[in-house]
Formats: sequence, C-alpha cells, structure tokens
Amino acid sequence: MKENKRFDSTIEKLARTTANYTGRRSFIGKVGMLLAGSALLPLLPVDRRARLGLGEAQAASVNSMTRERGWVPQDKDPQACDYWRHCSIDGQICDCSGGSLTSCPPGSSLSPSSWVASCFNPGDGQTYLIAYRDCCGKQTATRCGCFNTHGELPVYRPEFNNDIVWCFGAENDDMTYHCTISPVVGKAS
Amino acid sequence: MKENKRFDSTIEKLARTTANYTGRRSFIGKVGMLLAGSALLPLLPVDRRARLGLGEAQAASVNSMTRERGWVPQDKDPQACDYWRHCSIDGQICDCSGGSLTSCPPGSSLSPSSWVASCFNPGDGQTYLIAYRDCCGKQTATRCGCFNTHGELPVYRPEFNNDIVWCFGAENDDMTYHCTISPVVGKAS
Amino acid sequence: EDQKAVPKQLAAVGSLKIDNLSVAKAPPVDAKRFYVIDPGHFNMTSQTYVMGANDNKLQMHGLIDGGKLPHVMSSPKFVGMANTTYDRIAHGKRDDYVRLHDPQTLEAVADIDIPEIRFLTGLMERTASLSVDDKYMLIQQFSPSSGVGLVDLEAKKYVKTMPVPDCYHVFPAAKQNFFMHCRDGSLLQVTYDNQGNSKQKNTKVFHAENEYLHNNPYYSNSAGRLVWPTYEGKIFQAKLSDSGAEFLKPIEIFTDKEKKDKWGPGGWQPIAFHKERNEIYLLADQRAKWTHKLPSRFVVVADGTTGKRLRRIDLKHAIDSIAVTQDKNPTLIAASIEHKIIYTFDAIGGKQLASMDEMGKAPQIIVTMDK
Amino acid sequence: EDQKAVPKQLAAVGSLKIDNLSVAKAPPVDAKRFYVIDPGHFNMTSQTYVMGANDNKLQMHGLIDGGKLPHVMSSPKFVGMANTTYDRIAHGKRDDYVRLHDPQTLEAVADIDIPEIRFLTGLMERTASLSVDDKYMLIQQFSPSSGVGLVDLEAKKYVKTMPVPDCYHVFPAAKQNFFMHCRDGSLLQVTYDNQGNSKQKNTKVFHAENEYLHNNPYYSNSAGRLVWPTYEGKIFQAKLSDSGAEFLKPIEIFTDKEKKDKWGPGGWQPIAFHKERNEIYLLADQRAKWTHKLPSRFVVVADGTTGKRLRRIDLKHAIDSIAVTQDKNPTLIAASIEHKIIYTFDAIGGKQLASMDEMGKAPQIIVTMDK
Repeated sequence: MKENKRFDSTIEKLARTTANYTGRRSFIGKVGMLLAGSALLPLLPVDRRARLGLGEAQAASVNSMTRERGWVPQDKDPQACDYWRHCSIDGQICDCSGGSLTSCPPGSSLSPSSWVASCFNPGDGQTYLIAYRDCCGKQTATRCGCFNTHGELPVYRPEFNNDIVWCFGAENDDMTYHCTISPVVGKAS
Repeated sequence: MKENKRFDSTIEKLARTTANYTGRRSFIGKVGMLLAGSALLPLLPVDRRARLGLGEAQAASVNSMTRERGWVPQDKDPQACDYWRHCSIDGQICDCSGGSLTSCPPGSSLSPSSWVASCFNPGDGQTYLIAYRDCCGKQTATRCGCFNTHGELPVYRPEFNNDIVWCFGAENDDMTYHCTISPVVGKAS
Repeated sequence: EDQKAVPKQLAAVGSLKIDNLSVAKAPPVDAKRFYVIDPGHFNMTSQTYVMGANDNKLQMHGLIDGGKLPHVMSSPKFVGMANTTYDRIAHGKRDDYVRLHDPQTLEAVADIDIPEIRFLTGLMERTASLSVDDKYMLIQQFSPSSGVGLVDLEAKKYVKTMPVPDCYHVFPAAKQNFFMHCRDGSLLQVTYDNQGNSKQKNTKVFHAENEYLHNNPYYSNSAGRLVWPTYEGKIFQAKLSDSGAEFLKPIEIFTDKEKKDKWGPGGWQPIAFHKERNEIYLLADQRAKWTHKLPSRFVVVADGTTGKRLRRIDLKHAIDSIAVTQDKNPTLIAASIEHKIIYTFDAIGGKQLASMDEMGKAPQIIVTMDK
Repeated sequence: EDQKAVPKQLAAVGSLKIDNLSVAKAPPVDAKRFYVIDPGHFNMTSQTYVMGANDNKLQMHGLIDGGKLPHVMSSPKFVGMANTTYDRIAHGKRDDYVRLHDPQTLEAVADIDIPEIRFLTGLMERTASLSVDDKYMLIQQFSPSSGVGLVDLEAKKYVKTMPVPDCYHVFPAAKQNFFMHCRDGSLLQVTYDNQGNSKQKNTKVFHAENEYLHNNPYYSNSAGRLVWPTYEGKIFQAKLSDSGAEFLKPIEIFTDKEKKDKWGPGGWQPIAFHKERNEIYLLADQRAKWTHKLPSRFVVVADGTTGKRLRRIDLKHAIDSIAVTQDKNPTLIAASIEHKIIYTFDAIGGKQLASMDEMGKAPQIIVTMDK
C-alpha cells in the first residue's frame, strides 16, 4: 500500500510538472502569461460533493464541526446554524437580517458567483443541492454567524475557499460581504 | 417646605427669565446674536467638586456606580477601573493600551482640554487632584473601558457632559476619542 | 395582505431557478415599523436595524450602514441619516453627508454633501431632525459656534448654517419653525425661510437650573408634543407650534414616598409617549443619585395630562432605551445594550411578546414612526 | 535601559507640571516585539496591537488603526500596512493605500496611494510582503486578473502591477526576487526590476494535489526558510534564495498511531518556526477531518531537519494562532479569537508566562520580528 501510494504521488507530480512545462513552451504558451498559467489547469469539479466522493456527501451534514461532537441538522429553525440548508455555510445567514433563505436583505446586492454543497434534510429524508450566494455592499451582518469548513480548500483553490470575500465585481461597487443565502437548486439523487 | 421650594424655584425662574430678556434687549444685545445669547448666561462652576459641594467631593470616589452597591478604590492595580486615580473617568484607561497613567499611547495626541476631580488614595490616606485628559486621533481603545456618571449633567451643560466627543481642535485633525490619562496635578488638602 | 401569521416555511421543496433569487423588499412602512441604532460604543462605523413589531413578534427587515455616531430620522417616505466619516480610519479628512434611504428597498435615494458641522455626541435622537413636512433636515452644530445646519432635501443641497445662541436639540414645528432648548431653561423658537434666514424668539424659562433634563426627550413632529423628564422624574411638557410654545402643567411621576425609596428614571432613552392614549412611559427603577444613565427594570405609565399613575410594567431585564408604537394596540419596545437584545411588550397588558438577540454591538436608540 | 522590570509605580505623589504630560513612545524594536492584527470579523475597520513579551510579561505598546482586512508587515525600521477603505462605509469608492508607521511613535511616516488591487480574504499574513531589504512592498492581486503590485517604499510611489499566473502568497528573496505558490503544486520564482518588469520561472511540483497546504505558512524573509504544513500535518520545507528553491525532505509530524487517534493541525495560523534552534512549532489537537481551521489546545515541537518530536506543549486553552520570537529564550505567543486573549508561554519549558485579555473583537494574526 505504502509503496503504491508513494508511486502514485510521484507519477502525479511528474504529470503535473510536464503539463506545466509543455504548456508554457507550447503554442498556447505564447498567447500570454495569464492564459498559459491557467489554460492547462485541470478542470475543476462543480461542487464539493464531486470531490468529497458521493459516499461522503451524506456525511457532510453530520460531520462534527467541533472537535468534540457531531452536529445533527434540524428542519425546525431556519435561523439556526444547524438548520439543514446551512450545512456548508461560512458566514452570516441572511434570513436573520431582513433577507430570507432565498433573497438578500433590502439594500444589498447579489454576488455573481456561488458555491454549491449538498445537504441532507432530516424532515423528508432527502438530500438537496444548495447554491450558496453572498449578498454584498453592506457591513457584515450582525446576526447568525456560522462557521463551517467542511470540504474547504486552501486559498490556492479559490473555488472552494471560504476566506475569500466573493463580492468581486458586484454591481455599483458593492464589494463587501454582508451575508449568505441558501437557495435549493435541485435534488441530489 | 413645599411652598418654600415652589417659592424658591419661582424666584429662580423669574430671575433667569429677566436675565435672559434684559440681556437680549440691552446694548450688548446689539453686538450680535452669538454674544447676546450667551454673554449674560449664568457662568459655570470650574469643576464638579464645586457643584457637588466639598462635602461630596470625597463621596465622588465612593459613590455607588451601580444600582446595587458602591465601589471601593484600591491602589494596587492601575489598570482596573476602581484604581483610585480613575475615580472620575468615563472612557478607556490609556495605561492599558500603550500609554501610561500620564502619557498618551504612541501615535495619538493630547487633547488641549482637561477636567479635574479629587480622588482619595487609600494607600497613603491622602486626597489628590487629578486632571483627566483625552488622547485623540485613533479609534476608541479596546481595553479597560470604565463608565462613571457621577455628577454628570445634560448636554445643554456641555462642560459637565460625558457624551460629547471632546477631541475638538486637537492637532492634525485628530478628532476621535482614543483613551484618557489621569495625571496627578496636586494635593487636595 | 400580510403573510406574517403563517409559521415560517420550513423546507421549500423543488427546483428553484436562479432568477428566482432576489433582493428582498421590506414591507411598506406601518405603525409597527421602527429603527434601532447601534453605534457600537463610539465605533467608526455603525449599523441601523430596520425592524417591525407586527403580530406580537419581531421582524428584522434589514440593516442600513452608517458612520460614526449617526443621526437617524424616520419619515413615511424615507429613512434620513446624517453621517460622519474620516478618510484615514479615525483621523484625516472628515466628511459629513446626509443620505436618504427608501424605506422598503433601503437603497440610498439621495446623497447630499454637507459641511463638517455635525455635533458628535453619544447618540442623541434629537440633535438633528427632519422638518415637519419632511422637506428639510436640521442638524445641530456645536463647535466652532452654535448653529443649526439647514439641508434642503428636495433640492438635495445644503443651504446654510443658521447661527443660534447656546441652545441644544431641534424640535421642528409647522411652517418652517423649530424650537431648541437653551441652557437658561427656556425654549428658543426659530423661524427660517428657504434661504436659511431666521427669526428667533425665546419662550419663558420653564424649568429651574437644578432640574436637569435628560438628553433624550420624547418629541412628536406631527403633534408638536414635547415630553421631557428630569433626572428626578419630574416631567415637563409643551405643545410646540408655529404660534409658539404652550407649556403644560409639570408632572411628578413619583410620590414622595417612592422618591424616598430611591425611585428615579434612568437609561439612555428613558421616555416614550402614546399620543392617542395620552400616556407617558418612563423607564425607572430604584437607584442611587447620579445613575441616571444606567439601565432600569421597570416602566411606569402615567396619564399625560393629570400625571395619574396608570400602571407599572415589570420588564424583568435591565433596559437602556424604550419606545412605544403609535397604533391602537401599542407595542412597547425595549433595548438592552449590554445583552444586545431587543424586547417587545404589550404596552397595555405589560406582557413580554417577543425578543431578538445578537443585535450587534450596542443597540442604543429606538426610533419609531410618528404618524 | 529599560524600566519594564520595575513594578508599576502605584501612587505617584506631588505636583505634575502640565508640560510633563506627554505622548508615550514605545520602546525600541527588539526580538520580543510583536504585532497582533484584529480584523474584527470582517469589520470595516481593524486594529493592530503593538506588543512586547519582555521579562516574561506582556506589554501593550499601542494601537495602529487599519481598514478592512489589512496586511501588516514588520521590519525593524517601520510597521508597513496595506489598507482598504470605502467612501460610503461598506460600498462606494474603494481606496487602497499603504502606510508606514514609525515603530516607536507609531505615527505614519509615509502614506502611499496604490490602485485598488488588494486581494481581500480572511487575514492571510503572506498575501502581501516587504522585500528582503525593506525597500519594496509586494501586494497580491486576485481579481480581475492574477498579479503582484509593486510599491517603491523609498520613492513612496506605486510602480506597477506585474502579471503572474494563477499563483498565491508572496515570499520575497534577495536581489529583487520573490516566490509564489501555484495551484499545480510548484513554486513560481519572479525576478523584478525597479520598473516592475519581471522574469518568471517555475520550480518542480513539490506536493500532490490532495496534500492541501494551509493558508498561513511560516516564512522568514531574512533566512528564506519556508515551512508549510498540510491539513494532515505533513510539513513541506524549502529554502528560497535568488538562486532558486531548495526543497527539504518533507516531515510527517504525527505517527500513524497518532493519526489514527485523530491528531492533526488546526487553527488560523497553525505554524511557527525558530530559526536558531531549528524547531518547528505546530498547533495541533485530536480532531475530526475538515476542522483544520478550528482552534487547538496543543503545540507539537519537532526538529526542523529530522522531524524528530522534541516536546509537546499543553496550552490549556483553545488557541487559533501561534508565533515564536526569534531570540535565545524564545517566547511562544498564542491568540484565542473567541476569548479575545493573548497568552505567552516559555517556548522551551512550556510554562504559561502571561496573558492579556480584552484584545478587541477577534485577535487573529500574530506577526513577530524576523531579524
């Protein structure tokens, strides 16, 4: 096993290095530094489930977010951090500050980008896809701050990083994080 | 007694109204609204001791600042609100944030004005005069906030009001309150 | 129609299309709408919570950002806000400006630059005010000289700073009048025109020097009713109109026995008034002298004319500020700065109705709808 | 001479002349000087505490104000700070600027305007950096395209944004070089000139894709030593210089048995390194997977070359960030965000030395002196 593992990772590194180098020397490399750097990157999974593996998807909602004990989602209080839809929220729940589960509070604006997670609803026993989105242009909301790092990756994998203020390019200069909404976008079956 | 009080206050109001009117109609009234409005106003006591009466001056340091119980000054921990020198502080103690009992934290600036109170030092049994001064030009310091409203008057008596941000006219636009120092300026004998 | 009576939807099911995501709108302004200002203990930025007290519950409609120690003024048409910021965090160039926000979208509908005149104090509701017809904003200046800044909200421009003598607070009355309270104990009536020229006149002296009036009186722009408690619990009242000030008989809220038992008002915003019911609400407790700003646990309700004690409400929490909605079933709103909680009570029955926690850093002033 | 060892004077007696009132100066920078950055949970303004750990105590020398999520960089000559503010509280015109503060008076000695390029993330120490000779500041840009902004601190002007591929963090090396870490697992070496023209070169890929590197590695500008833990506790190390990157043998901090007992690193700033003693300090605890940012209660110390376990320090508190001073008697500094307390420990003996509470809203990153 161990041998195998080391072998695997050596191969992987080799492959990535090669890709990198050929990439930069190739025709595409001439298009420009920017492209060359990113064009040949491995394409990225859509949502975290793909990376966690389906087996883990369920776990996402019961995995302990404290060192001591796991967390059991509930479907009674949408303004609590353990409400099932917030299974992967890192920030404030808009519903507590004048928005709802699916709309931004008045006066803030929707960020153009979102990140997706799948959450288990204990009420009907189904698992849904939630596309979290930031609402921007106001100071961080005061109520209902939640912190959940399940499946969160380092900053060099920005699409899965919690620390980035995702309010880039929102309209009318609204570039500060206010809160997050948790709309359901489909069933994860 | 009651009559007397009403009698007293009637007399007082009459006097103040008269002062007001004669003031505004007099020669000085012509100098300009500003002067006329304030020139004849009752002029005010220097420090709170004068108004509380000397008998109460001591009390200033033992008077209860909670509804329930009083507070006993100590001379051991200069960073606690009940340190004797802080007997009349309303704000943050600079000593906790890089200043000392007599100097502002680096990068802030001394406000030009001060207010004076007399505090009893339980260590040597003497009473001293303390001239509090604000340090300005930074956000309110985070540590050691104390709240004391003994002898505090409404905003229309600004010289004894705690709510005004006194950092007017400090140098280089430093117009925000950072913390307060408590230098001893003499003995109250 | 109003969907508030329905229990919160628990788990909307089905596919939601992205364009269904929206920015919420707060419901239209009604009598239960109110605002809570959180200056965060002299923080450089502040937050104002837009809230509602319908159906014996508490609704959070949204937040409005503000600068250091802002002034928030409510009108059915907009939420007015006077702000101060500095270009280098807490020093550097100071910028004062006025913003009007739509009461439903909370978006800024006007942003008017004004000179750097605002009087920065711990939050006081009445050191800036809208005019009675919501056409002007009046902002008190303290330094370098006493004055009141006039902002024309329709033309969206700053008109002028009108010099006034050493007076404080701004109470607007009809026909471009406003009143201020002067340190000699009288009110000053100021009549201004569109250019900011003013005529000024003093009323009689209505309180003695040692009757200290609290920093946050109750005043109704529409009714011109001023209700103003002293540190000891004596209530001075006046009806202000363009024709002058009519002072009512002062009321002693506490009996001599209660005073001996150390009853007295206290808190940051200790008084509220219900116009239709003519009831005075005073936040009070048994307290030592000079603790007039520390929180209290009771509200004493008295008749606004006779001063007769009607009832006493036990709030059961240490409360700093109170306000009362002006509708037929008034809600008493109470804020606890230390615990950062807003409570509502049935103003008549006295029962606690709802509460909301995590209200920022220091929820301090409650502004209700006047009309 | 240093008067800190003397117990605090308790009751100074006598007349103080007004001109003796002064503004304090912090003591000169020494190895025990450190900075704690408190972004206050994404607050619009932040505070940086200037502190010292001399004499086994904690000294608070003063505060420096900052904007949203600032970058703080320490040098013996100044405290560098890259700030972002908005002209309407949390929106409106964005302004990015760099300030250099004198380390003793804390006054701003330079204020340099830069374009609005800063990469706003939860605090990361290394997404901006001073050059090795303190002459330049390098600031990472993420959007609209990847780049590094070059600020000339001596000329007090912004030079240029240098385009770079999809790489993150800035690790400066001598002779106007710096390295970044790219998502493919390699480092990128960039050499720049005074005009901001750059030459770029990738190193080998040194870690696998599923070896996730933490957001806050340890890096020493002066020694070029990079120490970088993964989520699982594997430590990658490199020595960076103008001649390139020399990778050291990766170290597994935890034995297989410990891993089975769920030991793993965790916290916001989970790693520290003592150059002279060649010791790696890793903040760790028994934890579930994916809790790599939650606080831990232990620090594991290992040899920087062999990875041999030297000792384990029980911090007895839930700690988010650690750092170690670089002097002969190193102090381990630990920050608790939730309780807003800074603790210091004897880095060798492991005993707690001092603590200071009321550290603002969320003390999150500790910056120590490198030289």
